[in-house]
Amino acid sequence: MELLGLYHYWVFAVLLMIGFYAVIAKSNLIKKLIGLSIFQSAVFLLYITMGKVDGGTAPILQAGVENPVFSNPLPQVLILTAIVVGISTTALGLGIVVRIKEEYGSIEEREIQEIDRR
Amino acid sequence: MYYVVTIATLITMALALARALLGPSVYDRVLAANMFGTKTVLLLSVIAFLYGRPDFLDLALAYALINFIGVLAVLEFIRRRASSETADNGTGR
Amino acid sequence: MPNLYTRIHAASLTDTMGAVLVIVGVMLQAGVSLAAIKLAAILLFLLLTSPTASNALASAALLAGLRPGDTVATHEEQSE
Amino acid sequence: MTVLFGIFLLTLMVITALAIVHTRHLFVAVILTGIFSLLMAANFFLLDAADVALTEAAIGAGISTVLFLGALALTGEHERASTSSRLLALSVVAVTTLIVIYATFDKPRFGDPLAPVHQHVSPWYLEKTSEAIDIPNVVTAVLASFRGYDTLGEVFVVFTAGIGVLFLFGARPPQNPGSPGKITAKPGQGLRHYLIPRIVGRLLIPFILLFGLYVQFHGDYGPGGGFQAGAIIAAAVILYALLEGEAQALRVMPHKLLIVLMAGGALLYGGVGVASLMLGGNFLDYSVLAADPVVGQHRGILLIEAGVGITVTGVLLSVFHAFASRGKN
Repeated sequence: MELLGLYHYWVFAVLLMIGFYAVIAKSNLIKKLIGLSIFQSAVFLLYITMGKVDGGTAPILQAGVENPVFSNPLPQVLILTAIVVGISTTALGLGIVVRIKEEYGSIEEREIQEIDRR
Repeated sequence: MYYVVTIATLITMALALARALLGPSVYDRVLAANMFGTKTVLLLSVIAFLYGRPDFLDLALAYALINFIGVLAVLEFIRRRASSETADNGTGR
Repeated sequence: MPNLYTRIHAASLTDTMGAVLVIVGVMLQAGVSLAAIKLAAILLFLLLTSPTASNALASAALLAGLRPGDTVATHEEQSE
Repeated sequence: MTVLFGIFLLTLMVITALAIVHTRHLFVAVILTGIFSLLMAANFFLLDAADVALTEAAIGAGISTVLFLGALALTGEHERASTSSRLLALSVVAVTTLIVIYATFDKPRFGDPLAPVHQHVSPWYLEKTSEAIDIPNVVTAVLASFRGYDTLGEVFVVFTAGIGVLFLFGARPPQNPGSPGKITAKPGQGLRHYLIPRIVGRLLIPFILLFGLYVQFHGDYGPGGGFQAGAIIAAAVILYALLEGEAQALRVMPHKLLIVLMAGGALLYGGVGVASLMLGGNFLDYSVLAADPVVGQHRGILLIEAGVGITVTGVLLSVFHAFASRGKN
């Protein structure tokens, strides 16, 4: 049970590295962006996991409940805004990829580098 | 009792995920994703009761309303691709 | 299941019948409350959207040239 | 028991992520990303983060799929076989994974109420919210009032990203330098000929808009707030654009209006800060906005959440139209 308590963190590590692998090993720029968003989700998961308290409930006060235990609201606030910022920055990245496609005719990193060398 | 429903829904989700991973065609995966969305709605509504916070049904409602946009986007994507292909054929390429 | 269209049939069964059963079950637990109304809304929207999504998906597949008669759907391989 | 559910969902998530990275068909990867986002939202919900799950629902279910598909339509959906040194990358990743996992052994056990995270400011937030702000949703209180600067920064980041996309697509595509008027002159048909999706979709749009407004203004009491509402309202308009074609959607909400929305929301947020300065308080200290500090807080939160919602709607819609109208010529 002691080890099961760390499972969430392990999943965080594995997801982080799956995303990282896509960023460094894949040549396709869109695939890199998808990897980046997996990476991002892993970080979100870490924060939210840290905010959880045993037997707690979501930090929305209820009338008529005696001595409620709440999970930590602070990581939730940080991640809530980060999700929206994440989609905006992903959109910006996709915009850059589309422009690269228009200028170079390719979104494969390798081919773009070859064109640049010429 | 909620536990049984949750477990059943989780198993259905796992089966849908299996279809999404196996394919074979793209549309099978879209189908699985759509089914997965419905199952998530059910899972969220059951868990809201499991946690004793039925005010969180808003989440399930959000999914029930929004899920559908993804499939329509796929339809539009394929329609656009198909029409650009026929346009290419029309110009003799 | 030989191809996509038969699988759509199976999936839409769980999408509608399954959803009705689960949501009605939870509604009975909720009793007459705001939650029951929200559940009714969820059920209504699910019953509207899931069949429509199945329909949209089937027409997308048909548009992309996936014929109902094909026993092995190899469209993905073809397009590569 | 719910911990076991969480573990099951997390395992499914890892499998999905592996499949996303493995597939060479980008279209499939985008669909699987949708499933990944659903799993993520379910997990957030299990971890007591209802607000975050709602945000993930609003963003991940519709908008992110739509944006990725829009980009795929412009770039092509197949990935070349990668020839780069996969072994090197794999070994780097494996070593790093092991190091991170080793580091997790020092972390407090999952759900430990005595973990350092829960000792610093959070108890203070939970304690003071009912007293100083008097709204039930502590997340909204922290987001909008206690950490208002932070959120202001985030709103400006979203705004800047939106401007960035508009700048990038401001240049004409190099191969056919047509005038911008031509793009809207050839209207996208959308899904007009698909009767069933169209009718059901049109039926749903008012409900989605209504739900978006509900999330916006109910954010003080339940899960919700400006970020989620902005995404939901943007999703409704995107649905309209998918059904009726972009040209029609742009006629309803023209580009100029979207830009005004983008800037107006951010200005409204900043304006509330300046107004509180003028009234003798600190920047973004809403207590001075009314005679009673608690009423002032309510008023301030309402205004800045509205600002956030307006900006998010404007940015997401501008970005969507930028991608969608690009493929027309």
